Amino acid sequence: MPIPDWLRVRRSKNDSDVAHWEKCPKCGEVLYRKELAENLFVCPRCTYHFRMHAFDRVHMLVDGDFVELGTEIKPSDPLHWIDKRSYPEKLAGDRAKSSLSEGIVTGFGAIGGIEVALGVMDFSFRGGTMGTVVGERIALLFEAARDRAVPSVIFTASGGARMEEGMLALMQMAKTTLALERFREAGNYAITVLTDPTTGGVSASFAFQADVIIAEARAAIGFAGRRVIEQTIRQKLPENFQTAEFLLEKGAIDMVVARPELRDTLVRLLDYGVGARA
Amino acid sequence: MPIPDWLRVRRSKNDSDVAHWEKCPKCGEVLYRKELAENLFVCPRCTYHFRMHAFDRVHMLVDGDFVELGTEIKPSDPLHWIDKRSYPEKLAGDRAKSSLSEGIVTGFGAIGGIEVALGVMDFSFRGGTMGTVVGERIALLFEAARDRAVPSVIFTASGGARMEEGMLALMQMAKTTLALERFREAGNYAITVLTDPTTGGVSASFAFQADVIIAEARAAIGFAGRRVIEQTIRQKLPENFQTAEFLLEKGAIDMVVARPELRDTLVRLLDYGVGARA
Amino acid sequence: MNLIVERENELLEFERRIAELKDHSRDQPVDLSHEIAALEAKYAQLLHEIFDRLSPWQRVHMSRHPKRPLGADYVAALDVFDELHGDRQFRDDPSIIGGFAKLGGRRIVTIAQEKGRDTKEKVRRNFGMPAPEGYRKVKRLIDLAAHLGLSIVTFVDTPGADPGIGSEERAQAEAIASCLYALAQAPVPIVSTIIGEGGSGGALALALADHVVMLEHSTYSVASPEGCAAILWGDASKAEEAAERLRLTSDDLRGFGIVDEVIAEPLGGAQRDPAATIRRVLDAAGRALDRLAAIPPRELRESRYAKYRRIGGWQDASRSMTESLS
Amino acid sequence: MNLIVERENELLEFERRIAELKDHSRDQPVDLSHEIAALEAKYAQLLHEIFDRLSPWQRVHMSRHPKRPLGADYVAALDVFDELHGDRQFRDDPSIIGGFAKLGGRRIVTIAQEKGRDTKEKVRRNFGMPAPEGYRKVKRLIDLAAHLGLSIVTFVDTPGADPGIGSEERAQAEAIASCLYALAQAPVPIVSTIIGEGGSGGALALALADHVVMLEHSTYSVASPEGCAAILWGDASKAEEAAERLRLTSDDLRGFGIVDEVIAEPLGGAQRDPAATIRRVLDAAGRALDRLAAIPPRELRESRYAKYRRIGGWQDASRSMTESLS
Ligand SMILES: [Zn+2]
Ligand SMILES: [Zn+2]
Repeated sequence: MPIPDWLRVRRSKNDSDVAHWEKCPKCGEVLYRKELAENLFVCPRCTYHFRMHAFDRVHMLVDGDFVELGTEIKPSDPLHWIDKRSYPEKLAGDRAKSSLSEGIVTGFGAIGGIEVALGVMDFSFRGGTMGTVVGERIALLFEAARDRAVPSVIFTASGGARMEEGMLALMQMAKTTLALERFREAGNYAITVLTDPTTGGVSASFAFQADVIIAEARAAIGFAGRRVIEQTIRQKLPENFQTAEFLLEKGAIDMVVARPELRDTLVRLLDYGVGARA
Repeated sequence: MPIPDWLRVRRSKNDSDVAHWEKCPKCGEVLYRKELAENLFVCPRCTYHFRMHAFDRVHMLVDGDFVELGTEIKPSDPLHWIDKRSYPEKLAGDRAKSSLSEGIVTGFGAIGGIEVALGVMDFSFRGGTMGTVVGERIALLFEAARDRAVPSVIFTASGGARMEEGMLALMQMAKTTLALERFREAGNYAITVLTDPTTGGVSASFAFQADVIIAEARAAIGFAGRRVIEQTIRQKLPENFQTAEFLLEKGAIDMVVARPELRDTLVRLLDYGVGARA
Repeated sequence: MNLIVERENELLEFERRIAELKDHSRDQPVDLSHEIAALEAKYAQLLHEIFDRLSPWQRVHMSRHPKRPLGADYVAALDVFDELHGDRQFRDDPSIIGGFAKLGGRRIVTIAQEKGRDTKEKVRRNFGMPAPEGYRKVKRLIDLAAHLGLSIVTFVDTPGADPGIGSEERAQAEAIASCLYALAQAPVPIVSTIIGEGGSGGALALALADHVVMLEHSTYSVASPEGCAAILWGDASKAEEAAERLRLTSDDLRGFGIVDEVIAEPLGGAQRDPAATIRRVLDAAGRALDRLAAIPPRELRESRYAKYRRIGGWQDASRSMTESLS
Repeated sequence: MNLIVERENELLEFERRIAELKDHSRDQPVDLSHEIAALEAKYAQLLHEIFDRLSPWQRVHMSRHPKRPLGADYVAALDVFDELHGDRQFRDDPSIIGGFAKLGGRRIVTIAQEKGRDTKEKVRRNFGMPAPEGYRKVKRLIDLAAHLGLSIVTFVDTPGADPGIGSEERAQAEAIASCLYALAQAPVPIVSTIIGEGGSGGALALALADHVVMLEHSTYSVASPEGCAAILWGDASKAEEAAERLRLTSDDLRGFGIVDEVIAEPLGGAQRDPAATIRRVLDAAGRALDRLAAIPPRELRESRYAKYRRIGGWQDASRSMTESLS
């Protein structure tokens, strides 16, 4: 089969056009990008988890080839949106800086030998907001996964619904939930991996109705954004509020996993679903 | 058809062998038993709800005839129990004072023209505790109701599982829940009416898994008994703790109904289920 | 200050003057009929001036009008209503009113968001912002309707889901998601009516439906104009512009296929004739139920799925065309 | 003070003296083999004296023995264990440990009650008394197993459900009932093991099963002997008599058909050889799963229903006979 898009993308990303150094926002350590990538974008000094590029995630997870799905679904500008910039400008900018066609990459691949329908959202594209393309790609993924009777694994990273697409974006909450419901009703197994940050319309739809919900260490997760809450209650929130660890204590999620253990954990969890539709 | 047992019972109960006067435990008013009965055993002065005899309940609820079920199921003494008195002595005593064969009366009748499977527990028989007879009669009721595709209405009044029957009594929690599950799975409609008091193994099994759960005004409802809790936390509990009104606020029940409105409320609620298995 | 109420005050001024003149002419022989007629003409003109073409921003204010009929008013107008309380687990949330009801002789389960009218009620109802236990009550009632085969009619009017600490601690996201999931599953007809503010996900949790009815001057938005302006313009005062951009009006949404039916309001808004407005909404819901009741559950769920599946605004390169928006 | 621990101290005294003599005989030429043999004989005799025939009351203490293997010990002995947390709504209850696991190569969902070993853990685990959120975690895991078609294995060890104010406020009764309902519904094999204290409804919530395994010296009772004595005798000191009456031992319950299989413990109790005891329990569970896995879901639920349907102790006048108890 042809070289998957994401490989091509990775090549270009490893070129000199990409900054060679990154500074850890937590401990300030200056890290050589190549080594950081080899360390799964976890700071070797303080274990800070950098946000990851969707294709780096795919690369970190799938055994061999990844067959991408839904690439033909591309954003338009249904509301002819403009605020400080026009929506098309924003999209063009995000495409350039992220080398992604939209906020989620979906497709099929094997993780530890188990074929899965994989979706990975990328915060660097419109803050991972869910617009009609993200919603459509997720729906297509669940439908294809249902046809093939394979489990779904979706990595979320999202600021919520995409305002530049207005109510059409909000409706993706309904669409993705309907697709998940139909997928699960057929006896399939859905896993959500909440990564930093996941809020709003994504956490409040398909993400929190999966069979198993895991979160990456220290990821910020919730419904309302931290700022909104602080404005509402007019007081500062505790440091750990809305962290993965906080949610675990509150019973909202199944487990918190540090990135280095993430792939192996997924392989183990996926294995329990092997008999699901047998 | 023959005069139903409970009518016969009521006759005898209206005889002179029954006290003619009752004192309201709340306001102290002395009430003529006959008028009290006509007032549904609600104190005309302070609206205190007296605990009711199972057959008085049946009488207050059913339109015409009530066909009793499960009368052939009678208590034995599987554990050969004896504490201060032997279990058979206690049973004999309760039979005499309550003119009931056991802690629940079950059967079929119409309420406001709608046929229902009706179960009424009576606190005056072993504190309404659920032993093997109560469990068996409830299971038989759900099974018969399932066969006839009619809704169930069960009035609970119980101190929990009957200790004199040990684990055989506890197992009735499982049996009644299994029977309810099978009844509901067939598309039927289950209503529970919690009356004073309902705790332990009855509240923690079939009672709290009904489609609609209503409680009589000021009824004490909970899992653990008030005394047990006070001993555990070593402090007095607030007056309204575990009252029907408290549970309503806590979201545990659908509504609180004063006895004079109870029958009409049931008729209205039952009507919504008329199409259930159509 | 509510923009609509401001304009209504101008009208009140006219009404006062017209009334005065009429009194006057009664007491004295002088004929003021001309002046009165003139004033009434100006009044009617102004009325149309103000209300014939409301801007999105004005509609936002209309949807928040202090006298606009609220969820409880609609529920009270149903033939019968038997309220059911609670989530069975934590607390009964007064911002959600739900239970059994009858509409046009049909047995239904109804669920409404209620903001509260006076200050005391507003506080008790948390201004119509449900907490997780509120959404869990909603889910429970949806499941109850599904079990008994009853149609569901909802009334949507909320600034949004409650954004408090406690709500986050009790998994607000999970609670809202569970409502969407239950509505996706329910094999019974679902009709939702947007009667005031349709505040984002907190509104959608009651509005994933086979038929969505929206009042002319209600709004339904991915975010409040104020919030959107603060985030995208970094300037909350840009709310009016945001309101324009968000396409949150009934005609916009009808065009997108998100709303299936728009109900006209009296000139000046629902609050000018609440009874008639409520009646119209209930009649529309009743008509929709009549139609949906005839559809077998399997097909009903299929078409519900297909309806939302279609809603979009992307390009499908493979089909080299843009998905139509209606 | 735990009655069993008291008797164990007598044994420790012997063990100490035997050890002394052995040291002694090593240092000096004197031959103490006779004395040692004699002591060892007495030791063995005492061991049997104490443990051969334990009274119900002694078994109650054995089931609460401070060194008795706990739920977490059994879970740790499974081939694999991946813990899943939370009720998705309110709080993760540490008194319930649950998740995916493997037993004899078979994929399962396991759920255990955990009392905690040291004081700090005891407090964190609330002494093995689950709150409503604990039972809601149980229900969620049962539903997960049902959805994925995984067998369920539970480990029961609790003094009872938490009787605190908060637990009543969050509807403890509903939470326990929801577990029973979920177990009644689950179309997958369910094996429950009573490994310590089977405390009334709080234990049954994890023990409505196709196959119930019970350790020889575990207890499973409608009420704690202390509680029963306080209520029926009005005198908590009558606990020992209550323990006799309640028929809470493994042999009693096997006789009633409430327990399907009893696992022998080492002489002196499970704490004398935890590894072997745990192994025996897990093997029994594994054997049961092998048998149950062959039964089609529909039949499985039928026989589960029939099994509990039979359990009783009433007279059926129409059949003029007493229902057999096993
Ligand atoms: Zn660092
Ligand atoms: Zn009184």
